Amino acid sequence: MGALTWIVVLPLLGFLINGLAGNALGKRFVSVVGCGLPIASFLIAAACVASLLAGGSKPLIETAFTWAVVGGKSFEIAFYLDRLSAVMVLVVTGVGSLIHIYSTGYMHDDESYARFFAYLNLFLFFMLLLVLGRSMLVLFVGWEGVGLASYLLIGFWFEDPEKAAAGKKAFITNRIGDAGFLLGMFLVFFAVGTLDMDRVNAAFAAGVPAGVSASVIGVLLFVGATGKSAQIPLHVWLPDAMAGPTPVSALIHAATMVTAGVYLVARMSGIYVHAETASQVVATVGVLTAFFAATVALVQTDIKRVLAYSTVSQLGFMFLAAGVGAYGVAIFHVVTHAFFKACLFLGAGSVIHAMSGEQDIRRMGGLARKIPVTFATFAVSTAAIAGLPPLSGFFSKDEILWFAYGSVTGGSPWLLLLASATALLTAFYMFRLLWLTFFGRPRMDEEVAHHIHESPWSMTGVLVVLALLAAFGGFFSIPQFLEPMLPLPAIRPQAQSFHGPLVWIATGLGVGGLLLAAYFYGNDAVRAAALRPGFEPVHRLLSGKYYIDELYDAVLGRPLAWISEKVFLRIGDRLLIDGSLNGLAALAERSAGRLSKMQTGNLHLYLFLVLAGLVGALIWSWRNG
Amino acid sequence: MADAVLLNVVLYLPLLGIALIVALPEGDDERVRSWSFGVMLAQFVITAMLYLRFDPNVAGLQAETNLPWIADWGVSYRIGLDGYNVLLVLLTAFLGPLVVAGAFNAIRRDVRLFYAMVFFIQFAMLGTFVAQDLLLFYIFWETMLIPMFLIIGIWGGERRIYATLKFVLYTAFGSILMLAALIYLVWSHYQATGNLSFALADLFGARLTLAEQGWLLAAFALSFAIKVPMVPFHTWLPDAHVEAPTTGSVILAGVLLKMGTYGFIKLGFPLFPQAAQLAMPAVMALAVVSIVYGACLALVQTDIKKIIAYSSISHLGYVMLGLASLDLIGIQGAIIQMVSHGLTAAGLFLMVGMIYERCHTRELAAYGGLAKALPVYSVFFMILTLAAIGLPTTSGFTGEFLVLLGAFNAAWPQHLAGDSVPLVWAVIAVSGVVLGAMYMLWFAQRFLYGTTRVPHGPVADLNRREKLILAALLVPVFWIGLAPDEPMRKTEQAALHFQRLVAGAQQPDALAAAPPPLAQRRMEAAR
Amino acid sequence: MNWSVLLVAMAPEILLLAGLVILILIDTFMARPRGLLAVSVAAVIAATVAAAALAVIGYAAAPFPGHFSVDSSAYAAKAIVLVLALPALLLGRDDFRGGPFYSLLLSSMVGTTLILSADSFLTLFLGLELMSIPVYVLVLLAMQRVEATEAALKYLILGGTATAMLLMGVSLLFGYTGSLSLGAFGSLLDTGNPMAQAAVVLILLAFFLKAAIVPFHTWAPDAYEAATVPVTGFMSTVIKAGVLLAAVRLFGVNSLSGRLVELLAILSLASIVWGNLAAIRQTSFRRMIAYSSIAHAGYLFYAFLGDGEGRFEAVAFYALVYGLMNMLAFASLPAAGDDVERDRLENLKGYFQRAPFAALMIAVAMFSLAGIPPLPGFVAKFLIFRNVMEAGYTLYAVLGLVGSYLGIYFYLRVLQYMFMSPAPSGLKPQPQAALALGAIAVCLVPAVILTVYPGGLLRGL
Amino acid sequence: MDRVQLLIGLSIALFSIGLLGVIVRRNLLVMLMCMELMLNGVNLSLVTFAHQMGEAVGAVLVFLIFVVATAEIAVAIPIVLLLVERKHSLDIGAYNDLKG
Repeated sequence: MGALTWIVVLPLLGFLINGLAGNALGKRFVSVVGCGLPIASFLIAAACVASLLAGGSKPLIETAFTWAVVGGKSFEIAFYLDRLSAVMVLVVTGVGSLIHIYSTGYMHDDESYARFFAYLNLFLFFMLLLVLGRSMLVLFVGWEGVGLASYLLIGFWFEDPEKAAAGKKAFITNRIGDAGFLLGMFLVFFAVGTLDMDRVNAAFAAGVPAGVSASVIGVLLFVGATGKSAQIPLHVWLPDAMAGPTPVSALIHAATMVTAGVYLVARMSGIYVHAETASQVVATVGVLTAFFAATVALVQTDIKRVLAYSTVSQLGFMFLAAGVGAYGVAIFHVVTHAFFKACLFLGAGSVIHAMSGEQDIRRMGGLARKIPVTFATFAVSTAAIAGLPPLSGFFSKDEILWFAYGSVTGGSPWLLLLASATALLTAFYMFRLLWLTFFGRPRMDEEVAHHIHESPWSMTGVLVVLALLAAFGGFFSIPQFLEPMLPLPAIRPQAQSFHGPLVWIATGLGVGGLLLAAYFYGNDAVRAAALRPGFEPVHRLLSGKYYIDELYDAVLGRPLAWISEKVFLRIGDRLLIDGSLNGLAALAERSAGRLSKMQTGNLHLYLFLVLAGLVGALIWSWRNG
Repeated sequence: MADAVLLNVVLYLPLLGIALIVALPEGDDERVRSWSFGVMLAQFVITAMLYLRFDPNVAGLQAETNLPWIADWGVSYRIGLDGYNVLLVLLTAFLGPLVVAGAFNAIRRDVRLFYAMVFFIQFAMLGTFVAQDLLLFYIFWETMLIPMFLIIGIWGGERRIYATLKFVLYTAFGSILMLAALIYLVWSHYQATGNLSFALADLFGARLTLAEQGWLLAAFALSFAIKVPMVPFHTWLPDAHVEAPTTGSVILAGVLLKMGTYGFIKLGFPLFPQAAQLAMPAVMALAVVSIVYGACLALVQTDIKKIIAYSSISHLGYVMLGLASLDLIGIQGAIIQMVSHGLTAAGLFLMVGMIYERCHTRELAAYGGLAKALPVYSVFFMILTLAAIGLPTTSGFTGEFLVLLGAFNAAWPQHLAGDSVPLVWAVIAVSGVVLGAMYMLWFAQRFLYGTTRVPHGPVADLNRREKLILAALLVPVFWIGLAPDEPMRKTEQAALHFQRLVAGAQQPDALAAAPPPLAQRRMEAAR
Repeated sequence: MNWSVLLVAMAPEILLLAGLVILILIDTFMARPRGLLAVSVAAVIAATVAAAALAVIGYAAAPFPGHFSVDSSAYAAKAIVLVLALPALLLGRDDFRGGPFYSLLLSSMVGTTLILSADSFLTLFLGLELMSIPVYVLVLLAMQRVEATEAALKYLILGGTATAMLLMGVSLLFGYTGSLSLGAFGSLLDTGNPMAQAAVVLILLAFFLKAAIVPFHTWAPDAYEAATVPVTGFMSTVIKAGVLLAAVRLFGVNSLSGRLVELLAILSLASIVWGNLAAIRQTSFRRMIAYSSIAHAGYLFYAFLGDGEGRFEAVAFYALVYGLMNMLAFASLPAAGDDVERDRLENLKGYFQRAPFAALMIAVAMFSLAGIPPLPGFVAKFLIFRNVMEAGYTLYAVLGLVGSYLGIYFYLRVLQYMFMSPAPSGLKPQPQAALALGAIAVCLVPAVILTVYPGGLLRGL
Repeated sequence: MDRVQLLIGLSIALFSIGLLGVIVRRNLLVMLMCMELMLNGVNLSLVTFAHQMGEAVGAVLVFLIFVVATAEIAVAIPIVLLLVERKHSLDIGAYNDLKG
């Protein structure tokens, strides 16, 4: 087995060990296995990336085994490492390892400690399949696998029906996306005859194969992406997914899994460059999602939900970038977002930990002094996501805005407009969150307040590392790193001159958001409260998340149940099919009764039948005989 | 030669088993159980040997026995292994021991008769799969009714009489027409070629007019469709499953339903290729309807067994879709899906039986949060559920993925050629994976998660026997899921053969022009 | 006339007659007659062996040219009916104390064997009557229940009518052809002449009446129900087989045509459907079997649609299997004291618990009668419909098969009673009588052989 | 019309009358007589034909018929006696205990 295979397999081992024998082995051992193996695969990954770069970035390919050969077409389980997957694999294993370490502290008192780490490792395994797979098939295996892992982890505390339901919702929503993904994959297979993505891109680079349209494929694959990456209209599962333990939210629903969609688009860029319509769809959906989610985030009161919607919103940014052809930038934002959002979630986790389970920011406040480390890291990350220079978020977001406006492939002012508005909102609601949580006077009740304490080093340490990454991650320019394989689009001539001003605009948006938040939520948010009545309907609409869940339930959920129950079961099965069959049976029974009644026992009747038969037969035989 | 002997041994071991347990003294149930298990195990081992010795590169029959049986009518005792049946034979033999072991606790009444019947049905099913002579096939096919009738009727639940009669009468009706059809087929083949033979090999490509092919295919297809079952011939299945004892359900879902799909792939379509080609759109439509219909109905069931029963309808829809695609990948996928469904459905029914033995109810509403009360049980249940809805790395995925890929591969060119109907069906079928996830997870959630509710609880978690059964069941599930290459190579020749026969046959107007003598004589008779 | 030829050719008949004479002598001269069963069984077995042997060596002769001739198929037919008579004899003892039963049964057998090698209507008529008249007596002889006399009367009157019809037909035929040979009948089949038509129809209907084809079936249910088990068995198997095989001999190899086909097909189909449906509601086992036998008469006459060659094979095989299975069922019935009791279908409830083996035997019989493989009943049915199909009557074949489908339900009902219903209270397990076990063996062994290797017999036929 | 046809007509008439008699009459004994009548009709026709074409065999059959008819009656009378002894009636309508 080669190195790449080991990267993937190690977490699987962790899953097997902890899953099968975890409870027997004891927490210490579980932690060692659960964290050690991911770290190991991170190190191997780093080594591989090093050798990749040393080897003039010629992709490393490693074939594990042949899955199946049908009609001469072979499906192979192969791993593929190029610069793109290098970035992803480092993020996944790196951030993944950190979050594992964090979890040893966070989940320390949970009775299913081993199960938790087993699931986390399982997730890592599938996620690595996803980013390292050479063939779309492998990618899909990972794709569904991470879905499974997130299903299991969201429903980790399954005694609570709410949480279990959230897991189910996530899985099914993802499945809807997967259906699109499958179709797209089939179409690719039909067009190219292979699912190896490097081959596919190569084939499309030579021009779109006959019989298929790049845009159709692009849209279908993007449907898959919307499912995984919670874009409109399939975004509904992500906020509910916050039911899972916080490290899970950080790892799966912020840093890694949800960005799989972006990775897919970037990975399939060979197709998207030919797919103008598809790209426009991606960009539009992205920016709309970003804006929409940001507005919802304005009014959320659950600390994790705010972060969840901000995640949705940030993912929108990434798709915006990908949609306008700046795949490298999209990946850039994936990375920075992984840093600061992971930090934010873990910070939130630390807060919740400190608040002994409380998640409602209306009952927080004034935590800054009580849990300084958490506060500091949280603040840094907030600034990063708000896009304040020189933090990582600033760089990636700036580039996104720039290409959204300037890219020759689909860049346009209104994209910029919406994106900027979103950026402003982002800054606003993030600082709102910061204020309500850490400043002002404490709003929690006494004995909660009494218990507040800083988290153990295993958690705070991780927070610090992530905060540093969130702060300085932006200086490593991923777009240039990916340039060789994911060239950035050219800039529209009339936009050339606009870059300078845009930097200031971006900065201004961030600062503006900060100031607004400070203004409204400074000294115990009285101004916000004063504003409240005027915006009542808007507020209700937003806190109702635009009632999209209710809409889906009314349009899809209930009709389906109704048709199945009333039409298919009652009318179809019972009435039509069984009804007619039972009817026939009853008919047979009745005629049976009649026939036995004809046997009256009267000899005259018998003889008469004989006569009738005789005469009838004779006449019949004489008929024009 | 040796293989031929082995195959016969495999086929007749069940009868030996019957003899053994009948020879045992009355009331010694323990020994009956253990001996039955032993015989089944031996059968599986031999079958496994046969499977390993099966040469994937040979197109024709292997381990063939061919003796005259009713020589006067060209009926021969002809059995053998080929790509069509090798996996199914293995599956049947594999499930045998598990079925027997699974019933150790459940069956307490008339134990000897029970195991005798299990052996009997095992014999019939294996015979159906290995038979290479039309009449022999039909005989085994029908024989299966007898033990199943008794198994459901004697050891079944409340409405067992209704269920078992429904099952037999449903199935027998199809078979009657099939009998008429096969006589007609053989006789007209005789008229055309002067060779009176029931051997399948001879009957492929019999000279028939399109009209005749249509009628005969309809007759065959009806009986197969009832067995599969395809909507709208499916209503016997839920009743049979619900009323049957666990063993009955397992056999039913594990192997018996496959006889229907096997009939289609081995006889129905290849015997009447031209008609089959014309019928394919309809078959495809019915298949997709079955997928969706079954899934929807599974969504609204309150009886655990019914949920799985309807899900079977849905999953076998995929098999039919794969066959109807006439695409090599689809056909291969169909065969894999047969096996996969056999494993997962059998496993799920076994697990339902295990919980039923403990809690004495199948009402879903009565359960909840088993994951807390019965962790081991829940893990196995979850795995099987996910395998059933085709999660990657499990056999279910391999089957569904290949079927859908094949269907799409076949449909897209037609779409380009201007006929988008197949494409629409294929797309609907793909969306079926969502429905699958919906009902299965909805089921799992009600069953395993939420607040713990265990009727007649607290109950013990799985014991060693049960764990072993399920573990054994999971081995092939993951084997086919992770490395389907090996089994698929064994079936490839068959898939090619099927494709060549059905897809390859071109519509001959020459045949239609000159109807064979029998057709004329039939017209006379009708006049 | 050459006596040795006569002795050899008529060996079965002669052996039966010898047995008959001995029986009568014993009956007359012994105070307390004993060994009747032994003698009659010996005679029948001897006759069977003789017939079978002669059939196998393919002996053929015409001791009475134009009236009585034998060939291997005739011997095969005789062997079949004789085999079927054995279980009836064995079952008879418990119901019939004393002699008449055996002598009557044997004389009826003589008649049956006679018609199976008749060449002229003289012999045929003689044989038929010799076959029937003792049965009229047998029906009421057991005196197990009061209705027996009524049944006997009905049977006799309708039987007499059949005879009269047969004779009328014969005389017309004689008037048309001036000969009484069966060959003459064959030549009449496709003449348009009304008189000839009438003759054919009359004779055919007479056979229908004897074989209980709708609408001439009415006597069967009553007679079968009132007669005791062995007699019912005898009527439903030996008599039926005899009549049908005689009919085969009558029609020879001439294939039917025109109106006659429709007449035959429609009436047979009617009896298949009628019998199978009417059987559903029955509460008396024998009455149910009666209706089923009406249906089976339908199948048997269906065989005549087929071409001449296959006809004998089909009818012989079917009659044998059907007879064996009927007898098997009768032999396995619970041996309740009272005849009415024994006849009640309800009594079979929970029978498997009381007498597993007997229950299984009945199950075998029922599945076989329903024509479900692998039991020989299926091969028999297959054979018939194959012939019909081969003759080109696809439509009739399909209809017949669908009609046979109707029959499955009531056979299954018997199984449901035996295996799936709790036993009514107050029934204790009774062991099967030794003789019944013997009868079962006589039926079961050939049945098993026919299941495993039907090809053997079919090649012989 | 010549003698043969006359006789045949007569015989068929006899047969039909017999058949009808069996069917319509309620009295057991009369029914039996009617059966005899049928047979006699047959006999007449047989004799006629035999005479017409000078074939003895037809006449031979007549004798057989006589014998058989006697035998049948010999069986029938005791049955009738048994019935009458049970229900004291010769009316066939009284005897329909077996039905269904």
